[in-house]
Amino acid sequence: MPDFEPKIVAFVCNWCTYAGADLTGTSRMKYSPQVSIIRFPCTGRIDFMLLLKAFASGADGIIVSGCHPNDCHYSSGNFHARRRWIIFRGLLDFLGIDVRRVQFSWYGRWGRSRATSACAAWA
Amino acid sequence: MKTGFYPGCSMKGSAREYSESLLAVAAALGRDLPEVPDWNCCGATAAHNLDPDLALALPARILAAAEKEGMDEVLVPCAACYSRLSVTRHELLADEALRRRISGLVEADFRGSARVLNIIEWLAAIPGLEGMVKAPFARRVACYYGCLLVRPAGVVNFDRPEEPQSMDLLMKKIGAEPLDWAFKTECCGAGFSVSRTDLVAKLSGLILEDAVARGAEAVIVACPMCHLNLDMRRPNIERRAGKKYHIPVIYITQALGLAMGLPAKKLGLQRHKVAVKFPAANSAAKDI
Amino acid sequence: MARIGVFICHCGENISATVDVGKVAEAAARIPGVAHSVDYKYMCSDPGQQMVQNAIREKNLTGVVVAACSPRMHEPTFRRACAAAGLNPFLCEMANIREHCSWVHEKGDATTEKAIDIVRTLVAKVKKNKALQPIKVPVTKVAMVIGGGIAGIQASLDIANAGHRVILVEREPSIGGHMSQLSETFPTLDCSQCILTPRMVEVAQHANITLHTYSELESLEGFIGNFKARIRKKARSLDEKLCTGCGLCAQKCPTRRIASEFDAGLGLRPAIYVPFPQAVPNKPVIDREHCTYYLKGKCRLCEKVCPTQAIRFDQEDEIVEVDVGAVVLATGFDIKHSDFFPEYGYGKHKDVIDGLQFERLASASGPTLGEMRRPSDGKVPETVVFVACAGSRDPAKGIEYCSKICCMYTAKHAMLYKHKVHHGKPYVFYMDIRAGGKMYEEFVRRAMEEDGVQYVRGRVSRIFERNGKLVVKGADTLLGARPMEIEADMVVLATAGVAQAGAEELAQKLHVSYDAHKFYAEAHPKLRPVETNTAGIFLAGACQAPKDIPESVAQASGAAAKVAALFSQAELVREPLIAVVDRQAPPLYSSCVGCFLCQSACPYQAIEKEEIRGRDGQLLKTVAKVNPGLCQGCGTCVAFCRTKSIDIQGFSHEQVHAEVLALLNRGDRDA
Amino acid sequence: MESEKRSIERGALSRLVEQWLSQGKRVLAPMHSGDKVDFAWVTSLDDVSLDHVQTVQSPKTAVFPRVEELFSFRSADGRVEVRERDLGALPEIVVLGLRPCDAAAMAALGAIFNWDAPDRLFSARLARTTLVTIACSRADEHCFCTSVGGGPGAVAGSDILLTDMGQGAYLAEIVSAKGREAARAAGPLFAPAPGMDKESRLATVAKAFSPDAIAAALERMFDAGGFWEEQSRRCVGCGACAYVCPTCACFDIQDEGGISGQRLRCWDSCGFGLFTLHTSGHNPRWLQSQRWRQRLMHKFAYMPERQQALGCVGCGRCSRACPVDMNILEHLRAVAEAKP
Amino acid sequence: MNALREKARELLAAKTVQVVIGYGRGSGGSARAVFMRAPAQAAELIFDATCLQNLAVYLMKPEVRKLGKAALVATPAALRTILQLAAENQVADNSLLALAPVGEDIMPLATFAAIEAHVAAADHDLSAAEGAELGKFAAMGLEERRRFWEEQFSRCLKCYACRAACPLCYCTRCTVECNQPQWIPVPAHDLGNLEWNVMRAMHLAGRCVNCGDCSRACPVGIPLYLLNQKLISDVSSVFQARSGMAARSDNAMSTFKPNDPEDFIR
Repeated sequence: MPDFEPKIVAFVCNWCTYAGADLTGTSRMKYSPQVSIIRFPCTGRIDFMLLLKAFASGADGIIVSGCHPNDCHYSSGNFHARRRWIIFRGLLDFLGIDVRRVQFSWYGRWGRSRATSACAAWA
Repeated sequence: MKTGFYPGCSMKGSAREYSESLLAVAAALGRDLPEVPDWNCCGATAAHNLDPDLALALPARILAAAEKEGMDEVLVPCAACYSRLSVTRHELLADEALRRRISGLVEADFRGSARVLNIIEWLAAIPGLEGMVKAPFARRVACYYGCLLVRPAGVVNFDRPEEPQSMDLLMKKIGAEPLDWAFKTECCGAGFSVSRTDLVAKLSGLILEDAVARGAEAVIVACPMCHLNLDMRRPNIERRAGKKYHIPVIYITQALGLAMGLPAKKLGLQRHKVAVKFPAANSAAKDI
Repeated sequence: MARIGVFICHCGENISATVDVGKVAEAAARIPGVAHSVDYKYMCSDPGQQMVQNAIREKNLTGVVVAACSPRMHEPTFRRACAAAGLNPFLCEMANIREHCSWVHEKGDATTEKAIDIVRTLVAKVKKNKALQPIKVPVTKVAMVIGGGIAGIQASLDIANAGHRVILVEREPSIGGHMSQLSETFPTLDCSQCILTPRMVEVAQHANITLHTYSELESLEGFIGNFKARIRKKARSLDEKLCTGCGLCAQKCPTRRIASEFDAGLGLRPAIYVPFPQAVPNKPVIDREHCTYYLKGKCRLCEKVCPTQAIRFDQEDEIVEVDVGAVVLATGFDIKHSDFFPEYGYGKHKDVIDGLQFERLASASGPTLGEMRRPSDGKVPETVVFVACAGSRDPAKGIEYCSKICCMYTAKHAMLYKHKVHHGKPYVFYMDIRAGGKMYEEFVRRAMEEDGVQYVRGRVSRIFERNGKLVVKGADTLLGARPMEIEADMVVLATAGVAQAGAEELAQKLHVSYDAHKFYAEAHPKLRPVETNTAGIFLAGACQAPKDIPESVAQASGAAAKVAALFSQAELVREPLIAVVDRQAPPLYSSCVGCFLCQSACPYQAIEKEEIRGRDGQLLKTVAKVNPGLCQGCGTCVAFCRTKSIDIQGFSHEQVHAEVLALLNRGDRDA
Repeated sequence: MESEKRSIERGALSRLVEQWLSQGKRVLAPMHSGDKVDFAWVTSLDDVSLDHVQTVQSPKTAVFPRVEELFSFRSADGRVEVRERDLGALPEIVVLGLRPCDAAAMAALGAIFNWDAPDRLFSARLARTTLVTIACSRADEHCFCTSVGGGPGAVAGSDILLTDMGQGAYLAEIVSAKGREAARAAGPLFAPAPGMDKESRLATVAKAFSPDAIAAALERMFDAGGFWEEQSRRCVGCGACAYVCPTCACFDIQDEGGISGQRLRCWDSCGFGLFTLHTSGHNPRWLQSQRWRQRLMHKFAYMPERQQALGCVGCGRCSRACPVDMNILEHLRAVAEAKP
Repeated sequence: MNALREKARELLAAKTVQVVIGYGRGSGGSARAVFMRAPAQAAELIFDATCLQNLAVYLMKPEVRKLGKAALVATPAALRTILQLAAENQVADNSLLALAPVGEDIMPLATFAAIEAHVAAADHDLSAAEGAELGKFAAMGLEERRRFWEEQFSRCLKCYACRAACPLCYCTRCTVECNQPQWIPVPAHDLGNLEWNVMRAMHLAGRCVNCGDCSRACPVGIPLYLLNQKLISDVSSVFQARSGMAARSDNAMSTFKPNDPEDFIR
């Protein structure tokens, strides 16, 4: 399906991953324009309802990315987020929604290209 | 709690007195020690120089046989066998793929359910040992642990690797007076006994020198290899040192047997190169 | 009706090279609520900012979206510009169409389409932005320094000299810390008393510093700028005002054979004692565990001899409550004492001692008055072996880090030994020499070449006593790992530097995080070494990790600078991007149901309980309330709250919801 | 006008259903789903369940669906273009197997929807719906149609009323003009009705109360706070009773989509707190007891007074669906016996 | 049964409680909640296999709280609900008396500690049958599961009986009633139903005590208990946490462990 253009929304934390995306920009790395970024103070702030709303509004793939454990600017936001992701992912899978459509990651600078390739490959 | 017994080659060969004294003590304590059925050589130091898989396969086959027999733990009196079996069990439990491969190799399913015990662990676990003592072994003794009984620390997890105390405590239980000396875990020359006897003479010599200097009346060991070098190589030691050492070297099971009043013959004392007798003069116990 | 201004930047041609900025401006103009949409070559330039300000004034815009570079770059710039034009700065958002769009995609419709998407997303967000005012939190301009070692002393002096009051809390009867126990210090061999005592006196006499010795922190509540500390002043059994420090009581006290902590157990002290001659304050304290009066109710000799009747046997601990605005943790470190090395005979042979004990032997105020005599029989040791890395860099012993200062003080010890025993033969067993400071390498080189210290590169395997001598078995790896034995008269172990006893409990009282070895965790190892993750609490010295005196002093001054910066403003001004719990009209009062599970989600303990009472005072509801001083705006509670009662300003539910819908072409509804 | 009596065999009825489907009509009938019976779009008579007392949900979904689009709108270049629903495109529906009370309920719905400003969408749907009712041969403790002017064999509201006469034959009373049109279109499928005795096949439903007495009692009880609290203590405030009720007509309006999208109408219930929440935060019916009072007052006091039509047809679905067993019959008797 | 009636009459007569909430005979022979205020009414009390409703839902109803201190006939699930409500600061200690039927007689539990002890004695994990049913779902293919739930949710009316019947859904303004922004669409179309049911399950993660009232209340019979049991089994197997066992306990979803498994995070 060459013309199928997956719409991918990236929910990212403002510290590691947003800065990572900026760095990906300054080093002129290319990735698919289908990925758009929404900024949050921390992955702890990303509510599962938003992922749901993104799917309901037509997103094909979702990336949720934040700082590595122990690197969180607020010390524990990513830990809390991880625990919710584990349960939310289990529920989505239970409901028959393909969890490969939601990619969780701890991403630094090189993340952007790897993320899009993952989602694009899926698409 | 079913305890199996893995004799290994030395207990049937050069260390028959260790086996005799062990079985005599066990009988006296009312503890039966069924041998692991169809046991094979543990590979000792030779196997892992030849082939790492062989070094794991031999002990794995032994432990698998013990498990099939329903043994919860296996007493391994010889320190070298004890070290090989412990290391094998540790590595196979840590790596599931390796466990499956080695089990396949020996066509026996090794599960790792049987624990590996050395002689001190087994004796220490027997309640009321003091009560069994009829003739306290009132001698000043130097407890010699050797190298393999307490190492590698991370795997064996038995006593403190650098400064062990467990044998000293056991000897105190049977009335002995363990001395504080510096060669508890220094090497006796081990396998060089045949190829580099001169080295053994030097290293074992140093051990005996320190023991005698501290006034020890006997050296207590728990490993056939240590006994071999300290006892059988005594002429080489004396020739190199240019002086005589009369200090006897006995197994912990023999010391325990003597303390329990078992006859010397049953303990195999007559098999030693260095006569096992204590000059009346310097035995402190005699004066009480 | 929203009146949004959209400003598309070419960024020279960084953006316009791949994004059709004209088309984006056109598309933006068509978004409902956009009243002004232009593009310009350099938005962040002065003319560019001028354009924004003029548009705000002419079209009285209610929101601004600048589509240009990353908000991490110019958000402050444009927010200041909007503020200058009278628009609340938090009604201005940046749409990142450079790093996240023009730079990372090829030229083409898709890229321009994405730029429009991003602009539409941020326009939707800005419509839901609220005008926010920075949070102003009052600051109590008093600092509390915990720990009276060199780091605590330096921090206190710097803060006090910056004109602020300081409360220095020290657990021991005197300030000075481990430095006061040292004989000389590397690399200059200054006598530690000579360079430390003046500072201690300066602290005691400084008008701005209140000194609480023999005291510990009982509890700390509150938040940056508004801490409430309760300090427990342990009873010295002495009235400090009356006591002149004459020392008669100590001389007369019959119970004399107590191991002196100051002399690291080598010397003895009476039950009523002054730790060391230069102690500040120079007032004794009664050791209630050993004083005969407290054990058997008899004696009271010190009371009789005291010329000023200053002894108070019935004195009780006293709790002092103080308000402080900042806390500097300078509790220092300790060296490993326990039977950590049975194979070295530490604790079994009296002549196997640790570094601090050697310092006391070498110190003029030490038990041997500076003469090099060994603890067992007082003889002068002819051969001394110094063992470096005794515990450090040894994962098997559970301490894998390098304690940093042992190489230096071991070289110093060897040098001091040679200066006192010219014919003595010092050996040092080492793995690697770590002498990275200024004049450090030269110092160690001098010990080797001028003072003839025999450095042996190898580990010591065992130390045992043989006819009066300490046999040190080791190996010299530089000579083919040849095993060697040295018959020594004394052995000094440079044991590992570990966290101070009680460090963990203190950290829990202050909600400061610490690592596996109980050293306090800095906010960022490279960029914020003197701050912690808890706002208002700073670090100085070895409590953060083992370090030498120069580094501790530098960190202390760094922490003091941070405190001074904090106290420089009348009020603490912080970005208002923090969480707020919703309040509504009666009868609901708030959608929060008071389950308080958000409290366990908050890493800063910023969520408190608030009781809502009716006019008649009857309790209606207990709901959550966010403390603006503590909340750092991570939003973990916001995503957790089931009823969406807690929201974070700047990333509120409405804002992010609008962003998601706008990004996925659902667009926002209100015209 | 006396309704014309005919009869129809089960086989003929099945062919009639196929005829309707072939004519592009959609057939709504009770179907088994799990251990419950509910209305669903059927494709043949075999799907239809005929042996149940009452379905979980009412057939009102044919004329007042859970969610329906009122109109859609598109916004381009600042102008908003509204596109009305094409009423002509609404499907022709035949509801087969509903009960006489459900048929009577359509009138109650009409009383609300066409009260002052006629609802064109509802009326269009009703006009396109043919009601082929099956009289009740069995009833349970929750049925009380006879107390509210209905009956197991009442013809009111139906287009054709079938009564199962046993051995696969049905008495068919052609009631309305639409019924006659349907019977005519069915042609030979309907046969003459040789003296079938309908009464003997009908269930018996005891009369429990008189609606006028209830209406009169309710007039005086608006402020009887304690009574309503006592009555509604068990109620946990969900919307089940309203959503299964054939006569509940309350709805909520929601706009969905963004700049372009649709305006949707969907069911709502006076049992919800949000129903009467004012933007100021004030809520006249803050407590559950006040909402329960509203349910009874609307159906048994306000509607008779303003629309001269009872808001309840006695189908008993609300009692059966209630998770906490709020039995409306019990509560109505309590209202009747309550002393002022 | 009469031990229960005797106890209720005694409590009401001595005014130790102002209301006894228990089960009475309802329409069609089923059991339903009854609120005894006078000692004489105690005779109406029954307790048998049909008494399944989790009466703890009434502890959170303002009109019932207004009556004063209540005694509650509590099934094991109701007891665990009380502890979970306590862990969420909704009920205070000694503010209620739980009457736990044990065989024929009645165990009065006046404090949370007593309830904890009573609850700890029984085993509260998912039963083998429940585990097997979840296993059946896991064995199903992704597509098959999606179709199953799509069909189930297509029947959802959004009548919120599941929310009303659940004692842990006590939020005065539920997120469903939040329209700034409209998180959950009001209409009962496919998307709206999916978002509602996912939100309901997620908001009960680490809290639900598996009493089954939501499934019993659903007029169209959607097997909602499956969603909750799935999350209960995940929370207990992955985080080793179980809800409703202690009055003072952390919530599995608002705490974390540094070593939570993250095999899916790259």
